[in-house]
Amino acid sequence: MHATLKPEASTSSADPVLRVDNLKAYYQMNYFGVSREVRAVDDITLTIRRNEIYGIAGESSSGKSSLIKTIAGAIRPPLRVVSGSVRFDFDGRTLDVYNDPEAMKAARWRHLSYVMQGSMNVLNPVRRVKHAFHDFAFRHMGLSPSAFRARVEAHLERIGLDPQVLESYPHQLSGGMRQRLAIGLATVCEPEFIIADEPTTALDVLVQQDVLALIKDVQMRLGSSIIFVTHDMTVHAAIADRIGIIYAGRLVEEGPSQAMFEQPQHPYTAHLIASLPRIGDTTRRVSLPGKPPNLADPPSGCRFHPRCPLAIAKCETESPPLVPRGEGRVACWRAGEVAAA
Amino acid sequence: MSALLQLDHVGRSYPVGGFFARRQLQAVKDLSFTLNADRPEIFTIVGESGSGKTTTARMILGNEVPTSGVIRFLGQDVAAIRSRKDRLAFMAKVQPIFQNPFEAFNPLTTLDFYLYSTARRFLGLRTRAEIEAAADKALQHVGLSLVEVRGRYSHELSGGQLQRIAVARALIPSPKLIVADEPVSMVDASLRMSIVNLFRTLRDDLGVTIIYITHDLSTAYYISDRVIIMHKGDVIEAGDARAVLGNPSEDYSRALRNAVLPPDPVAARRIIEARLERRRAALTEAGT
Amino acid sequence: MDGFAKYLARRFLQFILVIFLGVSLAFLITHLSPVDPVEQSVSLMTNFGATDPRSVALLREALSELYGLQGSFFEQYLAFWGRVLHGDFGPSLSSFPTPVMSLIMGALPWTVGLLTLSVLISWCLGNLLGALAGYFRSNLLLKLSGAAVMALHPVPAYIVGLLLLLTFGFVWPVLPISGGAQMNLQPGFSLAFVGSVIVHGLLPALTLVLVGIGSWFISMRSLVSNIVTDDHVVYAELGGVSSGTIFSQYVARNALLPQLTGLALSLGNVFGGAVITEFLFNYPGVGRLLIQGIYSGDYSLVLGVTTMSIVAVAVAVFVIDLLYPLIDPRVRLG
Amino acid sequence: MFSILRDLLRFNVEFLIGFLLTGTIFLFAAAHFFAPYPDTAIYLLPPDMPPSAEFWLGTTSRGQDVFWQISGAIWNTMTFGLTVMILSRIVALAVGMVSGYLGGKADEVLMTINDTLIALPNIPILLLVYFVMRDQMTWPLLALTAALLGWNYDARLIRSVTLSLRNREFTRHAVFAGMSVPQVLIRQHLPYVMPVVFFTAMNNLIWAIGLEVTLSVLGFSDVNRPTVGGMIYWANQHQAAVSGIWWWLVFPIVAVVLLFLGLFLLAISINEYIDPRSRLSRMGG
Repeated sequence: MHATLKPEASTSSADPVLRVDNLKAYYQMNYFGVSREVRAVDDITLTIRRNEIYGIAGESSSGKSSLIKTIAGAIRPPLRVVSGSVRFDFDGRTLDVYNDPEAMKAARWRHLSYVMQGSMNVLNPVRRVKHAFHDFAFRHMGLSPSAFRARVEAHLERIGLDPQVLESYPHQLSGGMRQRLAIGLATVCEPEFIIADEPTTALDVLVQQDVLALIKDVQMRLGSSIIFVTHDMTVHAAIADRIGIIYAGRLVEEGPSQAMFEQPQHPYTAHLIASLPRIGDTTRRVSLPGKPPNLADPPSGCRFHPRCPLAIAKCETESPPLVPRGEGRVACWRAGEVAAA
Repeated sequence: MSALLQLDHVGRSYPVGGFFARRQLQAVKDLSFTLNADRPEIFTIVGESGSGKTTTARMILGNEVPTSGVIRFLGQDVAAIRSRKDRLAFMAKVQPIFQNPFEAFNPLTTLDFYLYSTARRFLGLRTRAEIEAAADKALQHVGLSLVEVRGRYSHELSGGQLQRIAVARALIPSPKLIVADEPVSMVDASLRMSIVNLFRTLRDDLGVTIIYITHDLSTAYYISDRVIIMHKGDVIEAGDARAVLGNPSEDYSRALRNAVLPPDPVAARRIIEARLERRRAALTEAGT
Repeated sequence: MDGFAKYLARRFLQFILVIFLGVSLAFLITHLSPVDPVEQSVSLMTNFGATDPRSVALLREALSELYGLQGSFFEQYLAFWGRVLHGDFGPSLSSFPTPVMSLIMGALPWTVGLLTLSVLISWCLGNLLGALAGYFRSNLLLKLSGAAVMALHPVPAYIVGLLLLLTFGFVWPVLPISGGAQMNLQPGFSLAFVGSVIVHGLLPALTLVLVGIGSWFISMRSLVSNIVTDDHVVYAELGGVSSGTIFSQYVARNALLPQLTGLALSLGNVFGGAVITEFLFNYPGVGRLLIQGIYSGDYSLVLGVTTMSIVAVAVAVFVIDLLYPLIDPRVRLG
Repeated sequence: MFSILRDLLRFNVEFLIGFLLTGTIFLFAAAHFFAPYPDTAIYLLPPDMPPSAEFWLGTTSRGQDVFWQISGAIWNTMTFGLTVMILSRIVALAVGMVSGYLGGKADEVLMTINDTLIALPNIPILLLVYFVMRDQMTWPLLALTAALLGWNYDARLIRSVTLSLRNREFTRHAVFAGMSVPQVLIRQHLPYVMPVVFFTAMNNLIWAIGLEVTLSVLGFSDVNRPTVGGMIYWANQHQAAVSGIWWWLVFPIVAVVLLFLGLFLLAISINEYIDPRSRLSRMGG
């Protein structure tokens, strides 16, 4: 019943599976009279197409994890959606995450699944791994328990895991194994959309390479779309079809990964790529001056202007809109003038 | 050619297991290298988690005692340094830099207190003006100033800035050796280079030898003079950084090197696709 | 299995140590006190006349032999252990000649019944209420019931018992406020007797439940409010798992682990509450026996009951410790 | 210090109620120093008088004014509770910090003894001590015994905090920054140890007061010294409940229950306030 091997990233299917429109989500806190508002996601609009791995890159306190939590509808106070919408398109039916909680809950794991960063302890420590598969996926499959078990075992075998692992407890497995299992769990219902939040960050480089190959293998087989979040640009280079760069709660550049690495449009993107050391090349790498913005009171105008080598007066007052440029989009008044890496 | 630091067949093992399954876990096995006193360098220890690199750092700093072999700093056995006076003398010459800046600074203590305490203890300064001057001088070395740090708490600054303050604090007693255990792994990529470049200026301008411990081969290649690659307590390969990391001779170090993803989509994708083919081949062969 | 065996060995060693230290403590307290128990008992006896010096000397001789006060300190200690292991504390002076041990054995089932019942109820109810209040934080009913339970928490058993006794004894006399069962009923498993035992046990059990439930509520609620933010719970919510399953299998089950250890640690205190409640409601358990022993100055009875309660609590703690690996695979499978 | 008090009063309702309750009862107890009659004097006043303008809370069958009796009783009960609390904190802190910081063998030995003492039933042992000491038993000795039985649960909590602090990176960093051991303990670690010490202290105080009430109600303490338990003991001796002198029983019970509630509310609210996590979030961390 498995989709035959899909062709390499078919960019032709333009119909989006996820539309995020002018999304704003803020942390609003009040402790003993001290109230603070952190604008973690500040008016972001993006679309993700079918059968595509969309990389989201951003540094600490850029708001990227708040963005995907908001997209996944997994937000708890003090994080709150202030305005904008998140809409998925599953089987031709549009699902608005924040206006249709029932449909959203039904879609979880059937159409939309999640791989978390701390995958080391996402499995319930006091129960065998098989219970996780049962709790997450059984209700979607419409199979008898034994048929369901056979389906899960076949799925695990296909991704190179020994089905016997279902009988063990999480503490008996290595970190790498638990991460592969989390990926197995997230793909067992063959969902159309998978959100992966820094899935390889905590892994050693050898294990990381294998897990990335596993993710790519499963994505090609299922033709599902993946949001892949990490601060590590080299991982984006290896796996992402398109990349979105987040800075201070805003999308500053978006485009196909190869074009972006060869000809970055936004000075921040250019710097991110230029600052990566390469084996075999010892030319001096330089850091950005200043410090990452404080989302509680972000800089005026373009939020990158205090650290931007190309900043002009206009950058301090007006925030540049995200406009199409080449195959992607960029938000910078001097987009064309960025020196190649 | 007097030795600044000499590790002579150093080993460290821990008792593991219950009553019946008593066995020794060998964290570090037979490690030897020497750092030259009059030739400051950046000596890098590369290894994945569980390779023994952090245990080695703790032994050099005197926080753990080797179960075999001996570590000598300027000829003196580090493990034998017991009295408070000797410990202080040792710490004046050997300073650490920790992995997570947000853990290294107590969130409830102001950052300047660390600088003042180091100046007061190791430089014997008494008046407030002298202490603040020493702190400010050290901060200048790392491109900061006391004004930006006085009265601030760790959550008000970024990881990169905190790590620079940590380096400044370590410089106050003008140490001979700095042991940096994964100093940049928690720092954003855009700020990482400022810390790594800093190590180079410390070596060249202040003549400080730096032991740089990391799992990231790219920064190791970029900054190190010499390197040793460790795996499960063993030294797999050692030598000049460019030679060893450029084209490693041992299998493990070659696998490690090939797993490093270059920041170039074409090359990086080729590595992942090659791995994917190997995965599928292994499955079909296991499947038949 | 290595982890499990190690856990068992450690717990059994702890159990033996508790018995050893507890019994030695009881021995030390009685033998290091400046007051000589024999003189105390003799003065008690002689103030009803019978001051003939010879019989007093004979009495003193008999008593010191009875109380095991002959020989050196260490010999007394060994003799004491001999008696504890044989379960022989000599006859009780206040209800002569019945041996202390048979009095204890007669009273122990009452205490064990009352305690097991009330501890189970307060543990389960307190944990359930606390878990619900921790998980559904905004639910008003849970907040109110939580506040009520917490208000009772600091109040000691005697005060709660006294309030219940006053209300059910005078204001709304529906329940018996004294004794273990109807006086005239033949003890046995007849319906009437068992019914009467249950009715008489209601107030003491209610007291112990009201006193005990608060601590379980508070600890469970704070445990659950921490676990709710754990990765595996957030992940289950992301997985669309039903909140009923999340609450029971992901949150409560993990929160129960420390609560079971907490149960073992709390038995020492809970037993104290039972002693007071039994005396207040004249409930024929070991606690009432102890207090009556103190009032009547019956030295061997008091020593016997204290020692046996130390042993009983140690056994209960050990049993609960054995349950722990059953619900925590990390301990069971090393 | 006052800014903290102002914050707590304004934003934390539990603290407000707890502060008011404990405050009034404390003042009420302190008033006993100005009592018109000596605490221990009996048969001074007409017995069994119901509450009236002259005797606000009525008089007892032993001719004592209930109002001043309760005032003196609360004071003595609280002094007993505070003594037990302070003594047990000393032992708990010592054991908790030594085994937390030294670790290794010392930690193992101390914690084994600790777990053994936890498993012992406190009240039977206390009763045994009373029975053996009989009239030599004075309240300071009882306080010492209670303190020696009341520290072990808290020692384990303190140990877990100190153990985690010893292994935190900022501790090693402080040592390399030349800070002496006392400097590290007081300046770096105290803010983290304080909450657990404070919270366990309040719980111990409540436990000790409950213990005193329980023992003296049974007559197992110096019953001539007015305590809350002592009052209830004498009320029972004179069959107050049966003979309708309800005020002799009800007012002391109400007073001590209010004291318990006040202390408990204070404990919860202050613990939440000084917890490093909430303090950090107030600093915007």
